[in-house]
Amino acid sequence: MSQSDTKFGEYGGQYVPEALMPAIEELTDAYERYVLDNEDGFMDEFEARISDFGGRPTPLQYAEQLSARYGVDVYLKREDLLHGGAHKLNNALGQVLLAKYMGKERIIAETGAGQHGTATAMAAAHLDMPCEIYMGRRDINRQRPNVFRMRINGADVTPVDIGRGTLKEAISETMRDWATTVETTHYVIGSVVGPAPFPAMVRDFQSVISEEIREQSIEKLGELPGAIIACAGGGSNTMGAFADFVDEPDVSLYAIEAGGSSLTVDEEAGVAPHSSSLSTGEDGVLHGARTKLLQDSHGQIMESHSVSSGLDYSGVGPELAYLVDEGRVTPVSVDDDAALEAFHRLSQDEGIIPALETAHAFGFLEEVAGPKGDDSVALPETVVVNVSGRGDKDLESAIEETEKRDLENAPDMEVFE
Amino acid sequence: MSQSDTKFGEYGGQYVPEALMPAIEELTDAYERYVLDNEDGFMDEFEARISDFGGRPTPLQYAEQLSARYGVDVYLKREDLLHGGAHKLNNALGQVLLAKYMGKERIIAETGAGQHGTATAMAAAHLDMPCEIYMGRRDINRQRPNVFRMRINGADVTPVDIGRGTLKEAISETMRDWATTVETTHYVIGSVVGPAPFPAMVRDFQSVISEEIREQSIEKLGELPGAIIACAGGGSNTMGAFADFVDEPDVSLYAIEAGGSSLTVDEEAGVAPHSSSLSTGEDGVLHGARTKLLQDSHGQIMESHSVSSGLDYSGVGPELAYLVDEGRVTPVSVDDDAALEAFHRLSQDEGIIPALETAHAFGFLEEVAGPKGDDSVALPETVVVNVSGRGDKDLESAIEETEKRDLENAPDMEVFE
Amino acid sequence: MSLEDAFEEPAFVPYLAAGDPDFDSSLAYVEALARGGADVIELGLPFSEPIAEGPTIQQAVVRSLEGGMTPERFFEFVEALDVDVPLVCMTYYNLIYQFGPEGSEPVRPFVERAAEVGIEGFVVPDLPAEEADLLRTYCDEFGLDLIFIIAPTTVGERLKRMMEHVSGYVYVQARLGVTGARADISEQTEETLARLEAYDVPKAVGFGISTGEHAEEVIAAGADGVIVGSALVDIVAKGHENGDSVDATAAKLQSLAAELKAGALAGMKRRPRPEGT
Amino acid sequence: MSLEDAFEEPAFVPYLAAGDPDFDSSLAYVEALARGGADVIELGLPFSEPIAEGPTIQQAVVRSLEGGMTPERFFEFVEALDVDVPLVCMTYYNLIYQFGPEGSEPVRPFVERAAEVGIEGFVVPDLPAEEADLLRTYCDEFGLDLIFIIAPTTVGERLKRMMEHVSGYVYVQARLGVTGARADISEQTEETLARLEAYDVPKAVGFGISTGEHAEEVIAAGADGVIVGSALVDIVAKGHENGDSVDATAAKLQSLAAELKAGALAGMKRRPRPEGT
Ligand SMILES: Cc1ncc(COP(=O)(O)O)c(C=O)c1O
Ligand SMILES: Cc1ncc(COP(=O)(O)O)c(C=O)c1O
Repeated sequence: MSQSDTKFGEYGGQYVPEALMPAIEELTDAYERYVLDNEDGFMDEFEARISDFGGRPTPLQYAEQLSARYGVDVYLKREDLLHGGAHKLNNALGQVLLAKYMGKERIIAETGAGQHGTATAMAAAHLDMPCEIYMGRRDINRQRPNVFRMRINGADVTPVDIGRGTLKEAISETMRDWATTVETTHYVIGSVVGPAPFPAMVRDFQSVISEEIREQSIEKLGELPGAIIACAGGGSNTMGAFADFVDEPDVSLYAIEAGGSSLTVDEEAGVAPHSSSLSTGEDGVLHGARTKLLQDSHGQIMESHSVSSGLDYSGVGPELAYLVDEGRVTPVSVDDDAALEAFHRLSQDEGIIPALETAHAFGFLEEVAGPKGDDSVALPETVVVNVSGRGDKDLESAIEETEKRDLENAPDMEVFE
Repeated sequence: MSQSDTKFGEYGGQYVPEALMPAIEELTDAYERYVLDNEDGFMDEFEARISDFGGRPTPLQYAEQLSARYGVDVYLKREDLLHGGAHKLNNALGQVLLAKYMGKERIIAETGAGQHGTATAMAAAHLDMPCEIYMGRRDINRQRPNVFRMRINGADVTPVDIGRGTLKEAISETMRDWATTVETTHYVIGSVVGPAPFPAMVRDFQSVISEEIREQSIEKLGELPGAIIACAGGGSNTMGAFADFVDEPDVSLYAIEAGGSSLTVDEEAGVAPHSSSLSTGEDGVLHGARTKLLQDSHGQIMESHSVSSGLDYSGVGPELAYLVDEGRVTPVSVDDDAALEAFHRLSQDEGIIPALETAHAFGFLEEVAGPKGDDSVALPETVVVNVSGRGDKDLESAIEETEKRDLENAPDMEVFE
Repeated sequence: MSLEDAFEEPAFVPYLAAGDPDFDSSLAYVEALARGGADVIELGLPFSEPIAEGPTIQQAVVRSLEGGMTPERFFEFVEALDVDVPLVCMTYYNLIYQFGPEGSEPVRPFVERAAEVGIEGFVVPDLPAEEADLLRTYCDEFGLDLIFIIAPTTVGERLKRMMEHVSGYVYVQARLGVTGARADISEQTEETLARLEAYDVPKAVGFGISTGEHAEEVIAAGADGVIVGSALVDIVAKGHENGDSVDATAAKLQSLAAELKAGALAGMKRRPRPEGT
Repeated sequence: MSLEDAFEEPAFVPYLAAGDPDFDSSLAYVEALARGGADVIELGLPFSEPIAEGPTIQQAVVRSLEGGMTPERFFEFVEALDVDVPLVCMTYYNLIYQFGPEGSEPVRPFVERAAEVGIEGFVVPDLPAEEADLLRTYCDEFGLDLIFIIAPTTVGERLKRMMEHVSGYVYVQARLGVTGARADISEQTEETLARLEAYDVPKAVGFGISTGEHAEEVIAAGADGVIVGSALVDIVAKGHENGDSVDATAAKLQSLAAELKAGALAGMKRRPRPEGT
């Protein structure tokens, strides 16, 4: 991989400690040989495992009630049905398998909401690799079920007590572990972020989503869909759903970010009450890559916020930042309230409880095409929404957040005594 | 359906209040027309929906670590990947769709652990039908996540305060609702139990499992597997996994029941500390069918027990009772300890956290072929275990039950402060 | 006296769960009903899964079972009863099916023992005509009646088929649903009675009747008898909860029984006289 | 004095986070290090995501940021410092990248301002040679050194390529991992020094050195200097926690500095004398 291959326009690169550079070169080499060139049949094995263990292909389902509501044909790409409950396994399984091909003996990963951590723990158990997951103390205490899952899958979960104890700190801490153990250990990063080759590699493992969407659309519709809509935290389900369509100018691509409670920033407190780095962030360097970031005027990284912990990140994948600058991808912010409302709508109208992350993508539909929609965007006749994950992990927090609000479609929970 | 069609040998039948009989005749007629004869393309629509909405086909996965451990090829039928997390949706979606074809306006169902209730709530939301789920008060309080899921999917959840407040009471109460509302309402029963035509109809909706196993085995192995292993509560995943092989004498069929804490019964207290109705139960009539039951010497139904609430039922499907009497199905009891141990093994070795119900089926493998196995059963070269559901619903209780015991492979949870 | 004979004048058919809340009190309560004017008594043998009962009778079942009721105790109860009205045993099929020594053929021992203690018939809510062959065979052998429930949903061919097998009386279910006292009389009752008009067998209406007024209306509408359960069980339950004396509760039962019987008789008077008499 | 000149005799290179725990105390601490014998001082400009630091320096970063440290305050800090040793700024790339008025080209304003206040070089832990072109351009323009870290994993071709671009000194990372005081000296240090022997540039070893004895050994093994961070930051942290006076903490820093410098000098004496002298 030549130097220029590490970049997407000006974004990307490899801003990491020197100690990691040899590992990153080794990884780049492995990525090129195994993933890009299918050496030793790596990709064949990956595809077999992600089918049999992961449950691919996932369906492309026609959503009857939403289609009626929005007056366009809405299709759902059902990544929520993947083993573990989210698209995360595509990447985790790919990387753990790659680590095995590279002769690594140990897996580490960071996790925020715990989805990437559980996917990595599952993949590591499946492939018989020891695994350690770093997770902020706060996240551990608010994401109990996922911590249980990781431990039950045999992974070590190491609390990160530094800072606010959330995803940002967990990533930093995992990088520190990697800097110590790099010779034997592979760091399975959880989204299309970090130093090259991670953003491209994670995208490639996730791009099975868009390859399937293409095939299934042609089979079901006889043509490509008019738009793909996906929520964006780091952006891995987004890039996975977009990858195969980036060069299809007639397919609109919408990346839906967390608007949190507001887009107004409290610079004094170092906190952005949202996670809209594509729409509002500025060019900077974080966790190994140049990208769009939430930062204060001095360049310190700001804490982000979202009702969905999986979107609660101050950065975003460099390729997405690039595609937004190029005008190829349209970023849209959807706030906490709209996401919760969409969470309940999909659950009640389609019988699918989405992850709160995913709910943002549906919030976008309601905002532009719902009965009170602002019509700012004219939707094409057919749209595909990527259902990046299921909401089982979010039940308690969705209820709690719903109770704080006055949502029209909130169910009540009076059955408990 | 002639009278004799309602029976499996001497088991089965229609022991229900007269008020329900016309509805049962109507249902029988609908079952024959739509399900058996595919009238109006019912089965085509069912198959399309269970694929797109449900995520069929589910994979048949080779289990590397278990195969190595047991010295036979172990394949996993991944019903845990079905939407909702268990095989239950096959039946729930089929019945809700049938209710729609029958012109019913409302769905009711009972639930114990909440798996059938959530599957029914999802199917009803998907098909835009109002839905009410009866659930014992005790079960409501110990299965919070599933109650959340049902409510979030828009179903009403009605607590049953009578008796011990578990599944048995919930079924009785749902039958009472049905007796009142039978003209407009369909009762979606959750397993291969109840009056005819339910046991046959539920089996038929579930038999997609065995049809897929057959196809996938031939594709992967070039032949049928030597044995199918499935856990049995009411027996719907069991019958679903067996159906297509009942007439294949070379395929052994194992129904694994909950052995609970012991097979010794406290008749005085009316409690069986297990749920092994196939192995230990006696012929009787419960919830509309003649079958094998846990009952005292007077014929009063005994409370059952299992660490897995989905197996915690005093009866069992009449067809299974019949096949056991015929010698076609071998029933085996696996106790709570062995199930928990198997739960952890599958999680750690294969990266799949099974439902506690499902774990019983794996406990059987360990008991006959594990390092300390008793060798009582000689396993054939290839076995398929039906992974009837995922364990997300069981995390808290699995941890709690694990902590009470001294299991070799128990993970500890010291990460929480 | 046969069951049919009990319906010569409008009959009052009370139900109580035997042994609710205990053996001896329950004997006193059943006898109070007889004194109050019962023409037939339906005695419940409690089953742990009473799927056709509403909350009132479910609780009675729980009390009776906790009081130690078993099928054999039930027969002893019947033997100990000092009443001069025909008795019908109301129970669920599994208890009938299980009764008898290990290895005996099912059902027959129960019917035999019932006949022995003087039971005249059975009502088995979870045994529709389709599954009743075995029980009917033994009822015939021992000369007992098998009473079927006719629901509001029992119509057309099905109704015809069932009426061919009826003996004793038919239990006309007043409305869809489960047992339980209600404040009104259902339209469904009249429709069902109309459907049954042509059949020459006593029709006793149950499900929801609780007062003399109800009873009067039902009989006026053409029924030959009223079956009353939950309203009576309610009195037992309240007496038990309040710690009232057995005599006090028995007196209340007798008084409601008398009211219901009087209502039934009054209903007869309101019937349009058959033409030509 | 240029950075290279500072290594004529075995050099002691301390690190502190500027502004830890507050502006004025931190000035006193840095000056104490100079009095203790520092030959070069690495001054940390804290970044919110210090991915190369262990817990000790992470906490220093938090204290400094909470004390109001910003890049501009950092430059004021350097201006306010009264020391006579070369200063190196150690920070993360995003702060360098963001500095300057809205719309200005990135990186140049930071380097310009650093040069203005007298900074002589940079260590940027998250900027490997591959990404350093821009920063190097401006360093060249303003005459600053860009110091690279050589890790135990930096070998072969990669090492050669990097050494072509080195200026000032090389920061030899003693072991894999992050910063933090440790009780032993790593074998990896000797191996790395051996690999670097052929290159004629001062080699300063850091990561884990905490005592005069360590310093002595490292220099004896062939290093030209020792870099010490966490052991010093520890003193600041403890003083802060215990509420010690600034003078007391400064005295401790000066004393550890003197010990480390003495150790470095002692290490020189243990070196095998070059043959033929
Ligand atoms: C279900 C789901 N969707 C989306 C995301 C956001 O990640 P990404 O933007 O990388 O897809 C997460 C992260 O945890 C997730 O769990
Ligand atoms: C995952 C799972 N497996 C098995 C069962 C037992 O039901 P059945 O025997 O009908 O398959 C249940 C019931 O809730 C279940 O949830």
